[in-house]
Amino acid sequence: MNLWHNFHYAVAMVLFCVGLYAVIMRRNIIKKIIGINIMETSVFLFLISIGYRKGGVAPVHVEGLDPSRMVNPLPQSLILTGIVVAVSITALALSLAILLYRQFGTLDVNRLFREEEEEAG
Amino acid sequence: MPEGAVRSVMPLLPILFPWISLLAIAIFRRRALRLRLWLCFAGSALSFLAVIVLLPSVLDGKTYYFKLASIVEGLEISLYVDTLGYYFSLVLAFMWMLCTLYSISYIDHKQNRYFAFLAMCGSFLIGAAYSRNMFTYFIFYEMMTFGSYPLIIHEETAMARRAGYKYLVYAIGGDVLLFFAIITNYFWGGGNVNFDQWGLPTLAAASKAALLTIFSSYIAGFGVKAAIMPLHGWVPDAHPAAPSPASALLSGVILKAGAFGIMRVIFNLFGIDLMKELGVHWVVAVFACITIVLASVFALTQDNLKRRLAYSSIGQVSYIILGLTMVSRDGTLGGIMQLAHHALMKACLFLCAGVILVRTGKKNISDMKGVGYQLPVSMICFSVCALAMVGTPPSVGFITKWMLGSGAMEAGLPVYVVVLLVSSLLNAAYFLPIIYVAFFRWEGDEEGHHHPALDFNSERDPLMMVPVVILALLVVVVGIWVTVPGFPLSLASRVADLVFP
Amino acid sequence: MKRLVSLLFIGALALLLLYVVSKMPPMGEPTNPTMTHVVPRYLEKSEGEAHARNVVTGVIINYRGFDTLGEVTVIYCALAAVLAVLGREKRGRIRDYVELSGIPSSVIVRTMVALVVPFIVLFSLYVILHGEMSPGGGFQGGAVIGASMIIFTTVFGLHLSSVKVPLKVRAALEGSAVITFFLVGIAGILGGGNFLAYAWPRVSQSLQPALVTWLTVLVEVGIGLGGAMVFVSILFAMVREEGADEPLA
Amino acid sequence: MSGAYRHFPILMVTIPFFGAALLPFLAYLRRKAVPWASAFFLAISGGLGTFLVGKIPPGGHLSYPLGGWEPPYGIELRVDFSGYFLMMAVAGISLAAVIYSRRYIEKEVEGGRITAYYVLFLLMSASMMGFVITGDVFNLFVMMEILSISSYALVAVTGNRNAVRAAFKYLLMGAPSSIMVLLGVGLLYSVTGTLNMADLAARVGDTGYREVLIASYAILVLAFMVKAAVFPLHLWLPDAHSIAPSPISAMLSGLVVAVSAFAVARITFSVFTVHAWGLVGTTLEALAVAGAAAVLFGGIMAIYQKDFKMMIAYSTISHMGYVVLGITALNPEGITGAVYHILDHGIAKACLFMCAGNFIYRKGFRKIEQLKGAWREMPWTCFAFSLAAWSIIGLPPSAGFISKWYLVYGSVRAGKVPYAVVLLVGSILAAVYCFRVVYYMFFQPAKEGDWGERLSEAPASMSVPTWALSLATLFFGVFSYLFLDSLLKAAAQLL
Amino acid sequence: MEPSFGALLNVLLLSLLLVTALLAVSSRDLLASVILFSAYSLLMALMWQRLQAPDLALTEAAVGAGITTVLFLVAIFRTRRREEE
Repeated sequence: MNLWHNFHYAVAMVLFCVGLYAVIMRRNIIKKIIGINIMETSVFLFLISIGYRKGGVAPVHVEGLDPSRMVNPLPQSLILTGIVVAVSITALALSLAILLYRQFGTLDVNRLFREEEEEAG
Repeated sequence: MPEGAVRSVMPLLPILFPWISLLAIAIFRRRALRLRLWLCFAGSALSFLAVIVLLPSVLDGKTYYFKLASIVEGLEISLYVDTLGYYFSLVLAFMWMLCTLYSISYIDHKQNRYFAFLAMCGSFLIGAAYSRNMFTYFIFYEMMTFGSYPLIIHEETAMARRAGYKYLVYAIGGDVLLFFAIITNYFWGGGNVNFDQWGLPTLAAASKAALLTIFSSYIAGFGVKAAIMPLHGWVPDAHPAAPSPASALLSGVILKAGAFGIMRVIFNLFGIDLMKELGVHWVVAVFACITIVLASVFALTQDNLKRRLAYSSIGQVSYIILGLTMVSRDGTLGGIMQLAHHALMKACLFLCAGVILVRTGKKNISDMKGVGYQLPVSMICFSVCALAMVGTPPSVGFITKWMLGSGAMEAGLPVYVVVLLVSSLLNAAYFLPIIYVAFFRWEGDEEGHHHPALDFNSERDPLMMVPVVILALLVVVVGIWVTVPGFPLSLASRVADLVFP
Repeated sequence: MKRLVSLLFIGALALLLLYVVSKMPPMGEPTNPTMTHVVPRYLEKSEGEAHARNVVTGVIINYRGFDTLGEVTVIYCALAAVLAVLGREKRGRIRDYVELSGIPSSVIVRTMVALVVPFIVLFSLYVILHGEMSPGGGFQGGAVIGASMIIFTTVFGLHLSSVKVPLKVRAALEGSAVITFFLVGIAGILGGGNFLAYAWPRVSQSLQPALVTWLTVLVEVGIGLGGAMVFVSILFAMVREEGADEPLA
Repeated sequence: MSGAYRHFPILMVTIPFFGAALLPFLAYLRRKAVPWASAFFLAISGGLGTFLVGKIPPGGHLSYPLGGWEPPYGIELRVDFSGYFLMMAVAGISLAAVIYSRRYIEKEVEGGRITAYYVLFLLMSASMMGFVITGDVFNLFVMMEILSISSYALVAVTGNRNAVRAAFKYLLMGAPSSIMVLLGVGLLYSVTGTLNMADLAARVGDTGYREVLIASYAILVLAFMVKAAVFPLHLWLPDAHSIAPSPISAMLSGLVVAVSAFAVARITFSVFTVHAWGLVGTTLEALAVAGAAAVLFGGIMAIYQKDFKMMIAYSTISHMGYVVLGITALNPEGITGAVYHILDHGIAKACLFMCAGNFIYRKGFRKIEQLKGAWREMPWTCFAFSLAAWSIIGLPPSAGFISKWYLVYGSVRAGKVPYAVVLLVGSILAAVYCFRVVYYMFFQPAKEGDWGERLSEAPASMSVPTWALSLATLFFGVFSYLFLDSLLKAAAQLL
Repeated sequence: MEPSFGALLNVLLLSLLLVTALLAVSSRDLLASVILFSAYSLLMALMWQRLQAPDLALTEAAVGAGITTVLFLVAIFRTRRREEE
């Protein structure tokens, strides 16, 4: 049973679900976007924890440091890309939110999509 | 490449010639109507010529092969002229030429659309006849199916639209079944659906359930086109709705494409032996018998002439199916011959119906009193063909029925003879009243007026009369000089010899 | 009902994920597959091969350079996306009738910001250029520049910012990250290697370390400039109100 | 493997990136040149691709280690024949769509956003090319993100309120699925320690962490199902695809969802190879059921649509089901069918959307009812529509027939006859919804005032791409034999 | 993991992360959510520093806590601050 040992992972997964909860259940668009961000950072946390090594040090070469003590640099470089992706999606989503508000005067998805049904019907 | 075949472009020519029509239409568009239509006819005539030049060598037993494309190993689009395919192509190219000729003066609006699709369908049908394998056959067959849709709804009346819709529904259903059949056949037949041999040896290894699936899907798929009951629903609507030459082709050729497909399945894919072993041919035969009898009964109740003829076609095409599933040499021979014979008779009947419609505007039989005096030539031709349908000697109809009867006896199943006899009686029952109404009734006959004088004025249009007369003559001539090389018997007996060595 | 189903779904997903976590290799053990397979080479050889003391930078710029090309393309794409959604100002400046923060900025704040911003920019330059030795790098530096511009904008308003960083400059520099990266990649091909090869086979062995270092710096600078401009442009696009463009004076 | 051509795949991907980065500056100098420049960059990209004809060994692949770092250490491009085939499809269809865009976009998109439109368009096409040939799972994620972000924005580019709403819906489903891809990649990495597909394939077999692998596969498939709009997760598609500007609908429907479906194949065959199928069987079966449901659901919904772009969009859902069924058949024929279907569905769907765009451009019509008698005014568009519909239904000799043949054959060979039947029913449904439109166009009299007698075709820069695509459906049907052998070999290689 | 000061700190950080995330998601005041999210990002940056990822910590502090937060704030000022009923 590695669950207690892997509590970093576990917290990351729980955060993932918290984010998903916000995306699915919260009606406000900004909340949904925050949810997306939480999901993203939780996955980053998960990946970085995977790269962690007990008693490790940051992967920067310094005189007299044994490379085998360093933590895994690969997830870190992946996450750097991931962060950029996250901020890009956030920027786009917020722009869309601004535009939606301009056009519909609401940020509540229920109202947005209720109106859609009315238009269709 | 099939064994002993000659690689040659000859099979390609009759497929390409009809496209002259499309070229002509594309070039002239709305100008030079007569020239345009004559060019369309030239296309079909050249196509027929290209078919007929092959006759001597096919009678010698030569086969031709031409590869269009090879999709992957074992699956190619290629043409192959064997006796059976040649036989079908000869019939249909001939019919196509005559009907195109007839259409020139019959079709009076939207000629471009009509002739373009007419030519395309002809080309595809010849391609289907010359297909080397089921895959190629399906491709041509499918294109032909959808290409004939504009022919059916040409008049664009509400009835034609409904008929076209029904046609499409049936056709798509049938084609999907067929597609499924071909794929399963390809899979269980070891990646081979070629017509080179008389029965795929690889197919025999498949399980019985698989074989049954394949066989029944094939029969049902082609059965839609061949109008085996209960899959005939589109026929009685499509025929009256379409212009007469198109109905002639529907009955004479397009229905036969289904029957021809069944021939290919039984002869070339399964082979007679495997079909016998499978032991379901009698089920198909029973369906065919039911169709033969019921269609004739339905025909009796129709007042619309073309509708009656349509039901008659449904019954007559099932003769072919019956002949094939008798599993006897004479039965097979009869079935194959019926393909050509029925085409001659029924096309003539429909073209006559077209003449009546154009000249008198009458559609229903009850209105046709005295038509025989207004249109003597057409009605004589009509009567000749009607009698031939009943099976009166000397005519092609008699030959077919004789052969089928003999086949039934050979197979030891006299019950089929009874079916044939009942059907002949019913045929007589629905054809003779037409002749009676046309010649022995006239306006005012009950008041004792003398019959009107014969009037040849309405039949001056040679474009319409020539095909009618040629077909009626052939019905008799072929019935008398049966054994002339090139007439159906010569080719059909070659096929039968190959199937029953 | 719908809520209940969603909640159940999320709960079930959480339980499943926790179950998976319990089956995962224990965190931090040196024997994990992640520690033994590809990584040792990065750790041991990056200094010699990628000429970066910071292994993360080595991996980002060198070993997995194409990911980073993708990364800068993503951020560039985000800019294009924001502009496609919100539109961009016309040539000229953005009129300033939008007060971004509700707080009236005092003289102290103004002076402080005016004093601090140059230092932030300087710091970010350090972050960019020092990326191969210490934590940091092009993107981080770019982000810091972007943040400094944001502070400037909040205090001095959009109008002045759009004068300081005019459209002309941004339009030219937004793509600089992608362009630099692409050109460096092409140079790799011309230098006889594959796309994005830094150590050109056609160059003699002795020059290669310097080459790699300089190319890395070049790429970092490109990323930094491009990233900063992209952030500034995104911010301008989002802050700008519709029709708030001032024609070119 | 030597020679300059081995650099071409990466150049095909990066040259449009580069072009996209140049566009804003170009727009600053000379705005009129932007559409031409984008077409130029895509044409170079496609032109480079044509040099690769015959260079990819059938049944093998071209491996290109980026930066010269040999595979598991660096990123590898892995161009096998199916990847190359799809890359060329992307290049060709994108080129047609970008040419089509010039006139169409002028009308629908406000001037200041046109540059952004083309930038996004280039990024979208190029990232799709990268997406299909990359040999690294994280790189797959990066390419997918470029693709997704540009797609979200392109849906909203008109600024029309419905469009913005549709784009947001798309983003709301797309972004979590992207994150799930990253999560799946992370799980995969945690038990194998590598990101390279070939290396992963070698290592997934003998790792002891079954549950983690199953979870990662399921998560990846689920995420790509959202992107590919496979049935229960399709909710975003109809709105997004029908409201987007027509060339974008063409790209989204024809390519974007299809390459996402291809990613499922990539994950299944290049990462979890035959050896690991014991792990992923259940997921695959669930996927197949979803695919079958998609075929039927999409087809039936398409029949009931009144708006023709909506109808085409639902048809896409149905066809993604085809692709999924091809992949889950797990045999070379099924995969070949799926890949070929991605191509021919892409061409035909793009053509359909362009025809729809022509009607919208000329008349502003969106309802199927309004197409009655359309052929009098726009005969060529109507003919192109019919040809493309022919391929969508899968009638010979169009390309759709070939792929349908392989899909059904693949299902039969896998012993999954019910799925074969579903595929056939799907084509019946396709026939129903396509014929309705074709019937209205050609055989129904026009409603008063809808259509006149005078010919008014769309401008040449729109008609020509439309026609080119509709003829391409025929070309790839008639000349399918040029590609199928290699595709089959490539597929057999995957297994 | 044996109970040590480091582990305890990690647990504390992680629980704070959970708390801030839940608060950010559940608060009805969007501005409060955003600020909480900013705090969450900062905590995340700290956590990553604890996991020996200084590059990422720097990035997250600049991008997650900085730029993303500002973008959220801009969006809120452009729209409305309170969630609708």
